[in-house]
Amino acid sequence: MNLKELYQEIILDHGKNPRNLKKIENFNNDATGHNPLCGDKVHIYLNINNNNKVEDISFEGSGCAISMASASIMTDLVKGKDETEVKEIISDFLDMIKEKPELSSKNINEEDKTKLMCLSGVKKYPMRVKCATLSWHTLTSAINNSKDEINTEKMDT
Amino acid sequence: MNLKELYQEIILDHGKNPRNLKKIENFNNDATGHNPLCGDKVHIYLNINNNNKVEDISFEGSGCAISMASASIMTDLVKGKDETEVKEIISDFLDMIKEKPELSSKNINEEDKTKLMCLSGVKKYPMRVKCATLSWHTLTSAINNSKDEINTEKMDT
Amino acid sequence: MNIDNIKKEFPIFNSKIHNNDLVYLDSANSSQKPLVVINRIYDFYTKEFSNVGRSVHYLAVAATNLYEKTRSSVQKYINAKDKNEIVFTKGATEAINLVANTFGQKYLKEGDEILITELEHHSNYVPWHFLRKEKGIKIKFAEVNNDGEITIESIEKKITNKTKLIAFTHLSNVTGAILPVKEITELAHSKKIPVLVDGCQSAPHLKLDMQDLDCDFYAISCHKMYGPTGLGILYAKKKWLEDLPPYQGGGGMIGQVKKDGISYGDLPNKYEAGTMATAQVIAFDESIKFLEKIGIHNIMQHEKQLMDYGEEILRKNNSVKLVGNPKKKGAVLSFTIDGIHPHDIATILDEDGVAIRAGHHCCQILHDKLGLTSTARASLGIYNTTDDIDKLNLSINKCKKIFNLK
Amino acid sequence: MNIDNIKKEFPIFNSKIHNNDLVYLDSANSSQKPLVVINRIYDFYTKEFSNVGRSVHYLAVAATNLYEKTRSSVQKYINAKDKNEIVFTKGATEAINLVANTFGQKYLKEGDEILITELEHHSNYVPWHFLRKEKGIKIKFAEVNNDGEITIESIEKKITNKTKLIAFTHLSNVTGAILPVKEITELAHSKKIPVLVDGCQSAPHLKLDMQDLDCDFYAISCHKMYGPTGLGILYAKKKWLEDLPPYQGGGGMIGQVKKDGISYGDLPNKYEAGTMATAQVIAFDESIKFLEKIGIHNIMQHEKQLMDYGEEILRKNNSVKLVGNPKKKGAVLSFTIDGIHPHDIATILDEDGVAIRAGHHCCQILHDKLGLTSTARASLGIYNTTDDIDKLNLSINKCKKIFNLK
Ligand SMILES: Cc1ncc(COP(=O)(O)O)c(C=O)c1O
Ligand SMILES: Cc1ncc(COP(=O)(O)O)c(C=O)c1O
Repeated sequence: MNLKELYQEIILDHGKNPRNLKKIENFNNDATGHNPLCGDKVHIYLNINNNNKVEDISFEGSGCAISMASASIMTDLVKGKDETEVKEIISDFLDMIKEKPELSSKNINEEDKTKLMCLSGVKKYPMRVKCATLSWHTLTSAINNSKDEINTEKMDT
Repeated sequence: MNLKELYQEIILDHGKNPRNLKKIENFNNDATGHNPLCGDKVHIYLNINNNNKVEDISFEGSGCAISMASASIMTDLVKGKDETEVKEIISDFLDMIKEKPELSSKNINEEDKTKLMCLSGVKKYPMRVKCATLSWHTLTSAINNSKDEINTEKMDT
Repeated sequence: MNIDNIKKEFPIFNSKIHNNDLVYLDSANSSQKPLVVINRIYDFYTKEFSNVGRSVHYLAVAATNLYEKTRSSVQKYINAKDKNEIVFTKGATEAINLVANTFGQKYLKEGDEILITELEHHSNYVPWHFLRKEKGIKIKFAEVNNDGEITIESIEKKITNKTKLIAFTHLSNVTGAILPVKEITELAHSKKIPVLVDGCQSAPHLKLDMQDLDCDFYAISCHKMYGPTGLGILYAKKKWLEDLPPYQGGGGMIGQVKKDGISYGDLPNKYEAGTMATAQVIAFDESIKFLEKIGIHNIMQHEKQLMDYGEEILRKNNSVKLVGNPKKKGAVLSFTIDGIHPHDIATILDEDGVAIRAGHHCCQILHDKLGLTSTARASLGIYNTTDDIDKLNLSINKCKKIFNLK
Repeated sequence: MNIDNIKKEFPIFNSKIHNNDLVYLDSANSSQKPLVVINRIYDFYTKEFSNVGRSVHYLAVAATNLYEKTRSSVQKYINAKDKNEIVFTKGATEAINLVANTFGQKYLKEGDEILITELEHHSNYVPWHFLRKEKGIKIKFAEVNNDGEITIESIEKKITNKTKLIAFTHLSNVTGAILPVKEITELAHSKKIPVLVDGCQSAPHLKLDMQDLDCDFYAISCHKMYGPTGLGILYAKKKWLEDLPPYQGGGGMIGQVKKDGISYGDLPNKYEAGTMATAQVIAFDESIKFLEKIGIHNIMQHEKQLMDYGEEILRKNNSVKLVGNPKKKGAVLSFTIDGIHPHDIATILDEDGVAIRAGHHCCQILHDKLGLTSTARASLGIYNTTDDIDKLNLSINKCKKIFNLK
């Protein structure tokens, strides 16, 4: 049954107890995202060090289990990775959510892949895809430090 | 067949050779009417003498056979009548076109009644009723010397 | 027609959703259509179609008469004084934009105030916001109380001598609060302020009597009233329609057209530019007939029972919180569940065929005030039954189970 | 699908008019609808109805996908670059009003000029007239020549350094003249002037290629294109839709809504405020499919043959005068008969089931120029045949007989 795939334990856990849900003090990049259809919002804070590495990352926001879990897993995952790796991971994830059956990035270990694949249940729920991708698009703009607000309507998800 | 009733000889004759189609010199009242749906226009000129009698009347305009015949017969008919009589005739005619089977005015002789009844063929053509009544409504405003243009859309025909 | 088995008049309920019967609780968004309305559209297109008002041939004349017949039916149904006070629009949104635009053009200048409420749908705020940007007017918000109501006092408090119009909803699409339209209008008129009522949510559920309410403008969405999509109604007092400038320009709304000037047509043509939604207007006559056959009193009674039942059931359900607690309430049950986001609720309910809406319901101002980004909303139509409410409740319990709530 | 017996796809032709077969020659006013379109509306309402875009339940998601599918079909059919360049409106009239209003707001000031033509429908004049009154702009008219054409020279002559936009019809609904859109657009763009094309009459009859025409705006009426009433399309280049302000305000077109400000949604939402004509949009996909199945080249060929035949027959008929004689002409045969007013012609033809239109066809400026108050117009659709033309001619002869003409 599809619902079980969508609301797996990992999603419920991250949705309920999201990791990195706070505003870090020493962020040097940030961006906000907004889904006008449902009102969901996310604010991503990044600390990128001199070696272009994600030293720290956190987020604030409210949203459904899917979007909170997605932001939570994402922030856990990219911590410690460098910018190019992160960008590659983002595009791998978005490709997977859009069409590809699997993740193929070398920059994600197996355990994290399993976690991310838990989000693939949304593929059967087209209206919910935006929930899963909002934080990822917002991360892209945080990295690019583009101060524009990300509006999921505009996005190619 | 309905068409024969609509386009009787009298109508065709008056439509083709409308009586009183000119601008009289010495008019003291006048009014214009316009049917925005088809673009038909009529301008009525009245000379009312000191005894409130229609000394002379004419019209200018363009329109279908029905509207030209109606204006032609009407102008012939009211010439020489006094204002109250004319108003009574107008309302009798409009009542007939709207719903009453016959004309009942004492101020119209039998020959003229026969002529007017030729216009009753439009009853079966609701979209053409306006053609038959435009000049009559315009005559009302000429008598009242109200300078407003009569727009058949507004009228209760 | 008996309201207790009215569902069978709506063919949609023969459809299966994920193999379940459809439990349609999204009527505040748009109602389902009875077969008579659908058939009328079909018959009109297959046997009678023509554009209205412009040609003198048989089909055109017949269509024009049918079109105007709906106008008369609407006039009667809402008890307007004159049939030319009924203007067909593409929706309630257009109806409100029409008023904001034309009233704004003629009567508003910098510093003037429009008074709306915190309950308003974006459709009754954004058009006024345009005037704020263009003309520098101010928008004041009457405040919603803790029960999700707007009282006459909350309106009165915000009226100043700059208030040029008061615009508010008759029935909130989130809290279900029914506003005292007649009293607010009386108050407004005593200060010579005209009143616009957003009747989107009230029109399908309440008795409509324009002459009694005495408001100046009333906006209706036909698709929420068991009618076709793409159609709305603006009721406006004749004096306003005569007084205000036209809104859209085009065919049919003109008198004479010259290179250096234009005169406009008479009512209602002046406000119906271009080819209108002919088939939809003609079919809407069937919606009105359908509602008349059931009878508005039966509708109100039926829906009141449902509302009472629904409120009782949901109140009893642990973790479920109703949004708003207005004394007079209609047709809308908005709620939240602690620990489950409304989007997740809607998705899980949908799996059982229970269709509700989750989101801000085009009322972000109200949601901000309530400190919520989103709510779940079950909204009722004449076809709903207590059985639907029971199914809603069962599915809510399923949500709770999935999310490990009690 | 074979165009020669396409009539049978249109159920209206089973109807009798005054006991005669319907000879429908009023397609320029509105076209008849093929059964596939009517059935789609029926099926959507009976089995699939929901409002689009707002809810996450099954029916809403399905409806939203169907709605967006039509947008993609339209994009493909008119060869637009991007699907978000397609905005659904209530008609071509609204589409033009949308552009006039938003372009006017942002770019026009006193003394600026809009260049239109003497051929224009009121829908492409009145919206500009509003700006003349509000902003003091000027409206210039490119002159029609004796053949009822607008040449590129007549446009060029009226362009000044104050010309801010050129708006003209693709195909005249009175003379049938087809304007050189691509050349006019090239000329205009060479002077940095944007171009709006009123495509109402061309859309059902000509190949549409927005990228080739390169115009900035193109307005279409779906009800003239074998689609439902109450629906139109504005094509606009993305840069304009991004650049111009919104038109109507309401649900669905917003981003964030706060008490002190509003951000707007992305394309195409920004221009689709309120509940749209959902069923009509979804059904219009069938109109497009229907047209694609027949093939635009077959349509053009068929209609060209009919036009040639019709012109020949009418020219041969004593007392009949064709209105206009453009070298490139489509789908419209306007005429007068010396001694019979067009209204009388239309009434007499109607008795034989021959439906034409009489009047100024919302082109008073052109009629003034022609020194006529009114013309008779037979306009063609894909379902017409040479037999229809013959019947038209026979009925014209009947008119002449009634009026004792030779
Ligand atoms: C050339 C032209 N432009 C504009 C329009 C207006 O289209 P609509 O009435 O569908 O808005 C029409 C049709 O009446 C037309 O023929
Ligand atoms: C209270 C209220 N006002 C206005 C609207 C807008 O109506 P429409 O979308 O039909 O234009 C709605 C419906 O969405 C509504 O619920």
